[in-house]
Amino acid sequence: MHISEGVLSGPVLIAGAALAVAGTAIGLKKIDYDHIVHVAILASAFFVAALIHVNIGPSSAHLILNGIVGLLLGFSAFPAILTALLLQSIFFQYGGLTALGVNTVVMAAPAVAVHYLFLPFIGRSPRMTFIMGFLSGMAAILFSSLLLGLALWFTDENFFKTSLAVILANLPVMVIEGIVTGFCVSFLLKVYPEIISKKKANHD
Amino acid sequence: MAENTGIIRLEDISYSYPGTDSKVLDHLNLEIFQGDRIGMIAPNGTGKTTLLHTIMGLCKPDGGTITIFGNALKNEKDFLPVRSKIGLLFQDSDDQLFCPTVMEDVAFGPLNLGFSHGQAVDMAKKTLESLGMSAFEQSITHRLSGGQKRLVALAAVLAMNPRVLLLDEPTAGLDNTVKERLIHILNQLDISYLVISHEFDFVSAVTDKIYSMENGRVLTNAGINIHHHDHVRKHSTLISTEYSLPGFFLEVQQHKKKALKK
Amino acid sequence: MAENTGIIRLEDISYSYPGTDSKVLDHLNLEIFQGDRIGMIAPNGTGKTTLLHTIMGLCKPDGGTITIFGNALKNEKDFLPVRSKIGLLFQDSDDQLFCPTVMEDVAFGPLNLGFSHGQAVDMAKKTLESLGMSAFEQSITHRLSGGQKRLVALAAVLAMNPRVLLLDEPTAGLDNTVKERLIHILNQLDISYLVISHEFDFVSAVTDKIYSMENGRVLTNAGINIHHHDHVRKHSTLISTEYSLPGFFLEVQQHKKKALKK
Amino acid sequence: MIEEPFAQGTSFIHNMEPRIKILAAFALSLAASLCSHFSIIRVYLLISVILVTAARLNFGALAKRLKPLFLFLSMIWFILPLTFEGRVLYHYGRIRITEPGILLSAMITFKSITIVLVFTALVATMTVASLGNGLHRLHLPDKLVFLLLMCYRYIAVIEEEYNRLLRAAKFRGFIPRTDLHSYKTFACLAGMLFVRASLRAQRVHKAMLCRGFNGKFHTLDVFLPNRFNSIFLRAIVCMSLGLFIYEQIWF
Repeated sequence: MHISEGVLSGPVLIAGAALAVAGTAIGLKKIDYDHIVHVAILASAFFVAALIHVNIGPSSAHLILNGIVGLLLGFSAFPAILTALLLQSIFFQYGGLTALGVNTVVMAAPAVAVHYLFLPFIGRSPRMTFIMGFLSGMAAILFSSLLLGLALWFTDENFFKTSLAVILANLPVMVIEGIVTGFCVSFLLKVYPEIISKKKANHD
Repeated sequence: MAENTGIIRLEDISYSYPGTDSKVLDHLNLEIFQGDRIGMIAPNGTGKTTLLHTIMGLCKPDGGTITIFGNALKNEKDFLPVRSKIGLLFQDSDDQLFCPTVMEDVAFGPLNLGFSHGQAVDMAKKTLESLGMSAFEQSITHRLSGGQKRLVALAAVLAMNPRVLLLDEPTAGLDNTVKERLIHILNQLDISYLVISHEFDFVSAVTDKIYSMENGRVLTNAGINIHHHDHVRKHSTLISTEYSLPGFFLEVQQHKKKALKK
Repeated sequence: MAENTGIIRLEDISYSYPGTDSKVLDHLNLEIFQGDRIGMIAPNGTGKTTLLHTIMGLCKPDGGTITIFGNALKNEKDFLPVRSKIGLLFQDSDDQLFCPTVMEDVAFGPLNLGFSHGQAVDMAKKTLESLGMSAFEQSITHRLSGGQKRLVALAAVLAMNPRVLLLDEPTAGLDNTVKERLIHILNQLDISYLVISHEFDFVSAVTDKIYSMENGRVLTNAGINIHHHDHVRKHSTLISTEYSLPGFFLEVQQHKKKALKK
Repeated sequence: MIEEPFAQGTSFIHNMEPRIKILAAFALSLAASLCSHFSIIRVYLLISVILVTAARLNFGALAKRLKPLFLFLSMIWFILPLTFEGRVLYHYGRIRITEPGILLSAMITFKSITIVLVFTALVATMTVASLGNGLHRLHLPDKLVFLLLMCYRYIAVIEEEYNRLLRAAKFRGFIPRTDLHSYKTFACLAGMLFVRASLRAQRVHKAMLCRGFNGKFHTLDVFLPNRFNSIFLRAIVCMSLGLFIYEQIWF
């Protein structure tokens, strides 16, 4: 989910960039040198996973999975997502330099929120894990589309209807991201719980 | 042409990697008949994986025809129904197994074939039992040892009840116990298969014919005469190399092959 | 005890994976002397990678002593100066080459040793040249082929000017051309090394002694007598397997080993 | 999949120092994004076209690269004129096309094409390795530069892993559909990617330790600074700043 270049107004772009810098700075501070490889390669996996296309009826959509990234990385999701977005613009031209800040905030802020909201409940029981994973995936997309809508609305009040359309269009994506994230978190907890519990121990 | 047609038949297949000139497969011919147990000895870089992917419809050849179960296959759609009847065992089991538990991994194929959940679980259970892996039904696949993973991967392939098996370096990195178990399993199977490996002893223990690959072609020449000697003699201890397998002092006589004409 | 001490000496080393009981290394002993070229034949799952990681201080053993270059090493700090003098070639080159370009990868070690950018680049250039890889200096690492990656990884290790090399399955997944190049390179090197592999022909072509691993121990038995015969005789064609390597009709006479006493 | 189609080339833009190109791209895109008058934005568009021409990029590849942008723009042209309030230019029943909608669509079209062309001409004409080097020399945090370079390094490796896993699933008769089984399968595949990424990270970290890693990252310069670089940078920055100030004062 991203907004293209040339749409947003100067103040919105600058506010987005400032927030992205702040979030990235906090995220980088939390990564020590032993952990940086981990964040980097998980960012690669995030990049690749976001290329997965799933069918929605006759059409298809690619996964976003910022919920998972938030659960796994916490605040480090900011630099990881910034990196992945910059590489996306280099490889596929999904956006350029000026909207990078806003796009990072749109994707990463919900990821961090999801981390603090839902991670504490994950692992209590298989059922709870799935439900919390589902909520993480759904909430991450919901928050992202709300942020995107806000960015548009602050740019021009006339974008209000467009903002609503963006949020509505993302409703099916929310459900699918919820389902996939729920299954994915359950998978990780069964197969390789260290990947989640390690992070959990960090801020308990 | 052979009087009865093979279940898999590649004629005049050529393939180059996109954007390159060098042919990985060069007017290759191969025919696998019902009941065949073929070994193919080919080192890395000779196009063996490309060959297997061509049979599965993953690499589109630049020329030639692929006939499987009597039908000429051209595009992705033609290959779909065929894939479930050909079981391909990957060289690296980690690439083949992606479900959390062994049971889910083995039941994955049957579920895709449209069986109900209960039926798929039944089929998975039976397959695992036949390979002596029942104890691992609820294990986390990812945490198994290399040998166990290989057997689970084989179970996952067999659970789909394929008519032919293609095995890509099935013994790579395994210790002798698992190798011997694999030999035992393969020799009890009642389906045709093609084993690609560079381990001569293994291949000769599980197959009736041995082919090789060179310059993008399959060599099925009648004249291969293979002498094999025990070459690691142990005195005070056992050196567990791939050579200390059953199949020592073995003399494989190449069966007369009806070589395919181009 | 031996009269002159080995450059690497493991005594009574035991190791289990955290949280498990089964010992991967079980009171293992190993000594590598200056000038040794040792092969170790061991299938996967026998603890060979753990053994190499223990020497590098990446796995902390549960018991036993590690003496390298005459110093007993205990904690992370002790290992730091030693690591740059022991070159470990990883089984998967992608794990070892983590920089975007070949030049940066090869210069990474020298830069960490405190050399200036100019010096590090010089050393990298020389090492790449000695391996015949100069043409790839500015290549993007992830675009190289498997064989090229292996040679660059070797260059990255050699650029640090190590006193000992540890090679973990250096031939895994390589085709014969690269294997032969590797044999040529290793035989021209003037440093001690330990090669772990399951390819007998490769090991016997590059080493003087062959050990094996079993049940978490190294077997250096004095009585190994290895006879190796050309066992695939070709009539009408060439079967290019790993058997067609230099090293045919080779008779490796096991050097008398001063076996370590516990 | 992960290709850098514009990174190889011999134009003077390709031979310029990464740092300079990053700064120039940043100054130009920022100025263009803050612009709000048609007479000025046309100048930016002209500059971007000149840069792309100077970089002598493959036209076909460029067109392919602009495809997602044009899809986005056609959506903009479809939505904005219908939803914006303002002077109605044309109406058919309740459907009306407004002037502000048309104008904004046109402005977005100019701006986005300009910014994307600037990015392509100046940033996409270097490898990510050079970009990392440039950012490093611009004193971005070590960790961030390293994160970018490592992430880049392992995308191709992980993508290959994904392709193999998906292939295995297809060989076992998996056909993606709109159902729980499909979503669960993709979730497992994605999960497996994360697991393997994490395990690989541990191995890579060990490999770094083996090569004496002590918390300091290095990137190597391939490009030597020369006079032309700084002239180019000054020209671009002066132009951007000049146009920006001109717009603030005269309009």
